[in-house]
Amino acid sequence: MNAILFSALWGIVMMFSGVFVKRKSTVSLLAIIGIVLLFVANAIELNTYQPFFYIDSWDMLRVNSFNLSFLAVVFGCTLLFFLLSASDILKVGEHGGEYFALIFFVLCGISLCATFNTLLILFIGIEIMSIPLYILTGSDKRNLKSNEAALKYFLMGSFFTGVMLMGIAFIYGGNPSASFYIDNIQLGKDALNPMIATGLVLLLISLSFKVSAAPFHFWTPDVYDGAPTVFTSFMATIVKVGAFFAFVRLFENSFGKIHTQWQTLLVVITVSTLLIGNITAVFQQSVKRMMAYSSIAQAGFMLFALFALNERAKEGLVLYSAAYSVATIGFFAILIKMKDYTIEGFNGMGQTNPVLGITATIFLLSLTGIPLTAGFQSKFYMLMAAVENGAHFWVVIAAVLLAAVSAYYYFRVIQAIWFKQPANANPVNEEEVSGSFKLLLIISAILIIVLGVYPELLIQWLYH
Amino acid sequence: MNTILNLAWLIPVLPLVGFIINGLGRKSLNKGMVSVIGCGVILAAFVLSVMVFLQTKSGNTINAHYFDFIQLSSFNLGFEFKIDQLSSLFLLIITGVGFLIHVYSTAYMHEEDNKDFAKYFSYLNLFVFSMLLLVMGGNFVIMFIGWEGVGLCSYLLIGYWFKNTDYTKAANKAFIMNRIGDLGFLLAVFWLIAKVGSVNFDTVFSAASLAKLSATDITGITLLLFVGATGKSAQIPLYTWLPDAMAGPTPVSALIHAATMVTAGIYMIARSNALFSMAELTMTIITFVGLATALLAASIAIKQNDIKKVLAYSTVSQLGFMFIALGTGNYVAAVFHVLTHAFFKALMFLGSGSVIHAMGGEQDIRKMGGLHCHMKITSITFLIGCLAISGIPGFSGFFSKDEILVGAFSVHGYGPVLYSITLFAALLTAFYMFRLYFITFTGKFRGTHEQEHHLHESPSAMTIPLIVLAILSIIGGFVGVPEALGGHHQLASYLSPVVKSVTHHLSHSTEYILMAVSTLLVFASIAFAWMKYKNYQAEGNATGFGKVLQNKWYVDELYDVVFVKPLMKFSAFLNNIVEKKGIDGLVNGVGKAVQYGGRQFRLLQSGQVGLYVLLMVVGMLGLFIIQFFCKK
Amino acid sequence: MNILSLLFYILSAMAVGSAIMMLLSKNPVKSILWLIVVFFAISGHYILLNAQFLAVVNIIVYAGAIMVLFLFVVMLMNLNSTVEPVKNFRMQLIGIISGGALFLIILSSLMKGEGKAQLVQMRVGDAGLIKNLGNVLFTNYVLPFEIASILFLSAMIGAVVIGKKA
Amino acid sequence: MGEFITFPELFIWLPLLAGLLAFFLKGNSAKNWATFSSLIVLAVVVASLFYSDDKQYASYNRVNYYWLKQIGNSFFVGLDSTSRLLALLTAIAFPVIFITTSKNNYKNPAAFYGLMLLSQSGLMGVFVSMDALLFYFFWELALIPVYFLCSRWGGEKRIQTTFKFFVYTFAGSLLMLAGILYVYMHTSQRVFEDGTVSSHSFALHSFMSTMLSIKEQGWLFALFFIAFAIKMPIFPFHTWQPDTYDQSPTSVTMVMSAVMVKMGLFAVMRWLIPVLPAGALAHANMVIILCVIGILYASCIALVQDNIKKLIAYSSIAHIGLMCAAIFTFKEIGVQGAVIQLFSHGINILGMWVVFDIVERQTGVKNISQLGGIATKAPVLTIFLVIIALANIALPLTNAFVGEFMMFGGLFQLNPWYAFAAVISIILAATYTLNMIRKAFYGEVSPAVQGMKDIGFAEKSALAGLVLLILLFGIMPQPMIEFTKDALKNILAVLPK
Amino acid sequence: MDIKYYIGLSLALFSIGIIGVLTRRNAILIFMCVELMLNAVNLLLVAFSKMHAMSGVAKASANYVADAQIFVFFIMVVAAAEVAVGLAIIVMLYRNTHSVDINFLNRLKN
Repeated sequence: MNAILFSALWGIVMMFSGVFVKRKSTVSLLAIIGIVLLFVANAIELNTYQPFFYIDSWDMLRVNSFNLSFLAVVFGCTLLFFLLSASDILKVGEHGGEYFALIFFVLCGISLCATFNTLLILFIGIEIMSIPLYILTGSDKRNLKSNEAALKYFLMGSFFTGVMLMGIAFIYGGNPSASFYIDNIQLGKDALNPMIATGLVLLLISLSFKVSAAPFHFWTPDVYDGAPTVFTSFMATIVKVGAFFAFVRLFENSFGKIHTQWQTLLVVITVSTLLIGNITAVFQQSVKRMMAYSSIAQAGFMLFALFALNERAKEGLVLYSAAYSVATIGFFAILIKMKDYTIEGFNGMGQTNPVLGITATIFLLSLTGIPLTAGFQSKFYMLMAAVENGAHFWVVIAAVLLAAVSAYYYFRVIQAIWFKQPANANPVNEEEVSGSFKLLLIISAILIIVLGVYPELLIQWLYH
Repeated sequence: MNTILNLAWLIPVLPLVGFIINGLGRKSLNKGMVSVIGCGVILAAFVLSVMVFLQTKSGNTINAHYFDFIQLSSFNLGFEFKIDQLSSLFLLIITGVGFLIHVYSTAYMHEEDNKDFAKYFSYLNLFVFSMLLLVMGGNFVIMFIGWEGVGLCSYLLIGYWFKNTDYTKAANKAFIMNRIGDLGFLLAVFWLIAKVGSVNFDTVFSAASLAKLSATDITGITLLLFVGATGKSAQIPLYTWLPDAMAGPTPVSALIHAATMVTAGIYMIARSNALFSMAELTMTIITFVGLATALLAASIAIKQNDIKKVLAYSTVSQLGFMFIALGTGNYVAAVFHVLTHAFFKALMFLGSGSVIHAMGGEQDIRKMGGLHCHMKITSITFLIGCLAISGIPGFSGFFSKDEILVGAFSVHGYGPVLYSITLFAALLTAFYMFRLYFITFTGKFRGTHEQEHHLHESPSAMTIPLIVLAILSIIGGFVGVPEALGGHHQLASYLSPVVKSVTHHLSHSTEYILMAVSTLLVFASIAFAWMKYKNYQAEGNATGFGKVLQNKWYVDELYDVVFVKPLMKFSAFLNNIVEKKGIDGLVNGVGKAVQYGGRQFRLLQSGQVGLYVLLMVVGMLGLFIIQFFCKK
Repeated sequence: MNILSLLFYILSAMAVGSAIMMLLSKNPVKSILWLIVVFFAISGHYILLNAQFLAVVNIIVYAGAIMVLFLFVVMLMNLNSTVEPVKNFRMQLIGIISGGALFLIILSSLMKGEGKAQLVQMRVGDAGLIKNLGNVLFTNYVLPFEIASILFLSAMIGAVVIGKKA
Repeated sequence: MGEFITFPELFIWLPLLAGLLAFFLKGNSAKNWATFSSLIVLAVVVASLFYSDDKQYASYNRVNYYWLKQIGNSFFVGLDSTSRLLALLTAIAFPVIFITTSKNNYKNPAAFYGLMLLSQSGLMGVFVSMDALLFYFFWELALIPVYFLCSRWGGEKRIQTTFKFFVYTFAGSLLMLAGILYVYMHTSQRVFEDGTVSSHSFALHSFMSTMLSIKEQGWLFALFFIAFAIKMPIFPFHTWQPDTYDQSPTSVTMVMSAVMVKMGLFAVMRWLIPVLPAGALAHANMVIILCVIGILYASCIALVQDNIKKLIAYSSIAHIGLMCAAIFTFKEIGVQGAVIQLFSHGINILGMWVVFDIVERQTGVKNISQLGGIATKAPVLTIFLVIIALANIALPLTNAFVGEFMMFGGLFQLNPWYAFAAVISIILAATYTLNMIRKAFYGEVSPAVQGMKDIGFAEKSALAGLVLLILLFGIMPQPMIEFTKDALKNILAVLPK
Repeated sequence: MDIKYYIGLSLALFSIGIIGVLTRRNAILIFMCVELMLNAVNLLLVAFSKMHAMSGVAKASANYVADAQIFVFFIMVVAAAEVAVGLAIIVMLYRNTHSVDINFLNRLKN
């Protein structure tokens, strides 16, 4: 509750700061203060279960340690994102304050998605999450790629909004209790009500679109590629895990009981997501685009949470969110500083900028899932959950084989960083890399390792 | 009273010590020291061997277990020696002849560098050590250790002049051919382990163990052991390494490739006579392989012009005789021939060494001739060797060969045939040995003037061993005078606790006739050789059948075509096609498939929103179909 | 066949027919006008279902505000005179086939269970009246109502960020 | 000492800390530090040999820390005979590598030696871990530093080659991870001392007591075995190896071929057979056939190799294949032979690499055809080489003879035909090894060899140490057999009673 | 009136919307088709609400019937917001490229 309130309020604060505050550093400072406040407010609620202001939501929001700790992860990652990339956000255009405001609104949407208890809030939450993103994608107005990405994102996004609403309509229609509350959906006594089944598939499809699962992933590479890199970072991480959380929350609470009925669909989606994400990434030359495909591939792994739908899966989801977000945000923060986004652009970075090289390597190792990184632990939890579920063990085998493929493209970057000769010029815009930036990168890298060694640090919150 | 036998372990250890001292001290020791150490340890071992021999002669034997080599719950193998009549006889030969050859080497190798000299002696000592291990081993594995060890030393000594590519090739060939044989030995050992659970001689040869073995087992094991023997003792098909092994220094040829190592196969079969006696098929095979080898090698020897090659083929041929003896169950005769052969063949090799020494390294007999005038001792001792090997009555070879011939004759069924073919091989022996003698020592000198000027008798360190061996070649046969000639065959009775001597059913009169026939024919063939070669003139390469013989029946070439080249081609095929294109191609193919898939999937991402939406709608269709219209 | 059924069929035919016309007309402005007709037809359905509030809102918001906005943009871009280039025929055919297939598949999946006829309450029922809806909206639904303002705020910011001439 | 820290921990932490520290050292000091620390580790490992009696010194050799206990994992490390043996091999290998390659000048030595020590730590971890997850961790951790070492300091085609190696092994180990998870889900609960109860357990003993059907064991076996087979490597999973050995810096190749390939065999003995006994029995025949094919195949290919590094690689494939086959005979003699051969092969191949590193460093050539007459220029080196090479082809009285003898014996007991086929490799091995010696070391001095010098004291003493070990265990193998006897228990327990 | 007719009608409208998205090239028209899809949903929701009002379960509480209509109201709200943003994006693109033809949007591909 605190999270929704504070993010909305701070969004408004940031909106006005765009008008009244002229100094860019003040704007970013304000944003950082805001996210810290948000984090603290959320943490207080996590500890006490008492929001600062109690609003009677008529049970439309459900707050528990699980979704609060998830939000803590989200806000923590956003804090990291702001710290690393605030200056780059301000560089996108002249509407710095507005960008931050939109990001806070997105956070509000994520908070809604994390705590919703009716389909209405889910819908509104997802829209609040999406609409600012359409804008952020197109925020680099002079850049035709950014324009194009925004339009593509918007058109496809609203199309699938329609699909989702159709799904909701059918669920409502098929639900004899005539309710939108997700835990109040009566699924039928013997056979599944066909209306609910249809609605379920439609919802599955539309949420798959939001988390860019195949075959509804087509928007992802283009949008991630076209959007300003700093927002790609945000979209690919925080927003994506937010959508995932909504996805899992909805399907766990409303359709968890008939899990087996839609597991086959999920198998298809998961496998094709892993396959397409990993295999297409192999051929990319642009690192940014490669990261887009990699985010599809990572989504494939996160889908295991839905596939398994057990305690371990929820733990894994939180862990995965943190691990994946920190690594990706960190890597994108480095990518933004690069002069050349192709893989060759990274050549020799290890020699010219060892700190960036080492941290980038750690981020990539984590994304690959090498042990002792958070990425490994999260993948491990996902696989463990999937195996615990017991069905379709072959999916796990397919997943690990495709994870080996993922090593192929992540390690191409690592190779460029360490084993290739640098081009004549420094591959990194040195003047933009400050000491504090490096320090933050190191901290994130350490965070990844710490989470890799002690994932309990995060998971124990869930059972707080 | 058995203190001597308890000290038997010193016999192999002494040469080992010599090896270590000479090997490590090769830079610091001078030649004198090296010689003293090298020969001294062998002499000491010889003295010990004599003492051991005396013990065993009075019937004392020992099975000494020193430490556990491999000890498992299901299998145990000790580091153990077995000293009995058979092994102590071999000890005598090895250390005795070995000592003489060591002494001879001090002179023969004197021109080598200090370092190489020491290296040479250390190898030689190591060889003696391995050979002793071979004959003293109390089980098949210890025997095998020595078995491979002598192979190794042979390899090292053949390749002693390692800068010469041909020599190193010969060394490799020796080692690899030996290894092929060793393989048979090894498999036989495994077979024994699998069936009997032990490789200890006493255990294996005990009645209880033998009862565990089926007829197939016995035939298999003995055949495999025999394969081992063919490798080491240069029998068909694994004999080709021995002539090539003449690349090594001549004393090495004398020691390893005439007197000791090559007789290991005979020793091993004699040692396992309990097994072999039960395997009739194997015995027949041994007989015929021995016969074929004796003939083949003898035929080749006729046309060889390299003095050492003639001797080498002669060795192969003589080993064939020994195997004929083994195959006919006449183990004592085989051992007897080993003994006499050790004397006269070592003698001849050393003699040839003396010649080569005098000729400044020349080995081609066509360039020699009339050496008798220049080096009388060598010539006379060599002649004694020739007489001995040809089987002139009174010389040692006569007795041992006679026994083999008699044994062959007495074989049930095809005895006379066997006898006549064997006799024919013996006649060839006499012929080519005297051909060699006449070409080398009689007639006119055919070499260059410098060589002629240089001709001289060898130093006493070389001649004394020659003389000693010549004496032994004469008298060595008297340990086995057959009953027909009024002897008691002391050797047979000495070996009787270990090796059953055959009691052949021939009457004395038959034996006399046989002896007379063979003696007459031998004289005839010597006379033929005299006729042919008393005035030998250097001739070009032979033609026709002679050429085939000169080229050793083209066996090397045959092996090359049948085994070596196909193997290399096959390997190259594996390397270039199967490995690179096949397996690695498959592995890379997976990578390529992934890349190809990446390229294809990429094309879907055409940038067209319309297409994207279409594909997504198709995806929706697919999911609906899966959900509602696919059987669960 | 009673009057309600008749009205239902007429309105349905009108909605589907205008929707198809919207697809078929080459001129964007005409498409917009056909779409407005569809919205009116849907509003008619709302009235049939006695959802008076939605009927009104639909006309005001959709047919009025939103469609006018569309029209305005089309005019602004001067697209009314130019005729949109058509997609190639094959793509159109595939599009139609897959859209139609989706329709059929969803429909048939809905028919899978043994469906007993469920009737719709028409012309009566007071839930859709403004008074009732207002009551619910500001009691039960006050939270989403407030939150919807954030949506509008972000849309507003978006319009500013994107619309402002750089 | 058992109170504060245990041996297996020391094995892991010492090189790890030393490695991390090495990253911050400059120039030669990193090299010296690495040598020094590896000697310390060796000392510690040797010391641990005196405390191997499990009853008396249990607390010295085994420790269990809480780590990831919610999912039933712990930092559970312990030493038994096999792991102690391999730890000893690792501990011997590294100082030898550091000393003999000390003349190689690697650019950025701090990183080089740091990574080397990290890989040592990973290897030690593989050998001592008693928890499946921990094992998997170390399994990967041993790989990563090696990947960086090869790609950074290797030959011309290093990047592609080591990348293939990396992806290949990574894919294999991920399959193993899937297998581990499946077995894990079938374990019973684990109760920790502090009362935490996890529903499943990663502990080795829990893995060993799972109830899996024969069918499950069958395909799980495949999952695990592929991972291990790639690591060993076994035909037909071996193609990464020759290229990688060829392209890696020799000191890394030494680590890989002396120690890393043993990981696969070790894992088979420690994790595969005891955990999936029925699967192992069911597949034993197939594995052995693969191994035997691989032995002959690799030996044949070695015959035609000109590149010495590849030649040794193929010979190593043949040797490893034999060990693997011997383990799967489930005969006492065969398995025991394989266990001691783990150590012996490590020592021998290490020696081979040491010699060829010296040759390559001095001549800059690794093709046999360009070498010749080294014996003239470097007699001492040649003597060492000949001894080591002879050990490599299992000449009696060298360590490898004992192992190979027992392994062939085991193979023969299982099925004589396997032994007949496999034994041919002895001839092939002799052929290619001796040919290599003949061409490279004997004969006339080739131009590339002209400038060669004989080895110095450090290299001499390292090689002498290896040769001593070769002879020691060749003449007196029984102590090692005694030492590793209990390793057989778990493996032979597979056989139906 | 049976609910099936309403389902058929709104699905038909929905599908026409989808077909429109698939067949048109003008971004504005595509967007309009999306709006048509939303309206189809709205109609369906209202029909369902009245269906539930007919069946006995929901009679107890009029709220449940109102729920769906409120939902429709929010859909309209969201649609309005979307239109604002969407048209802004389209206008921005038009300003830069002088086209709203989605077929020309292929700078981002592969």
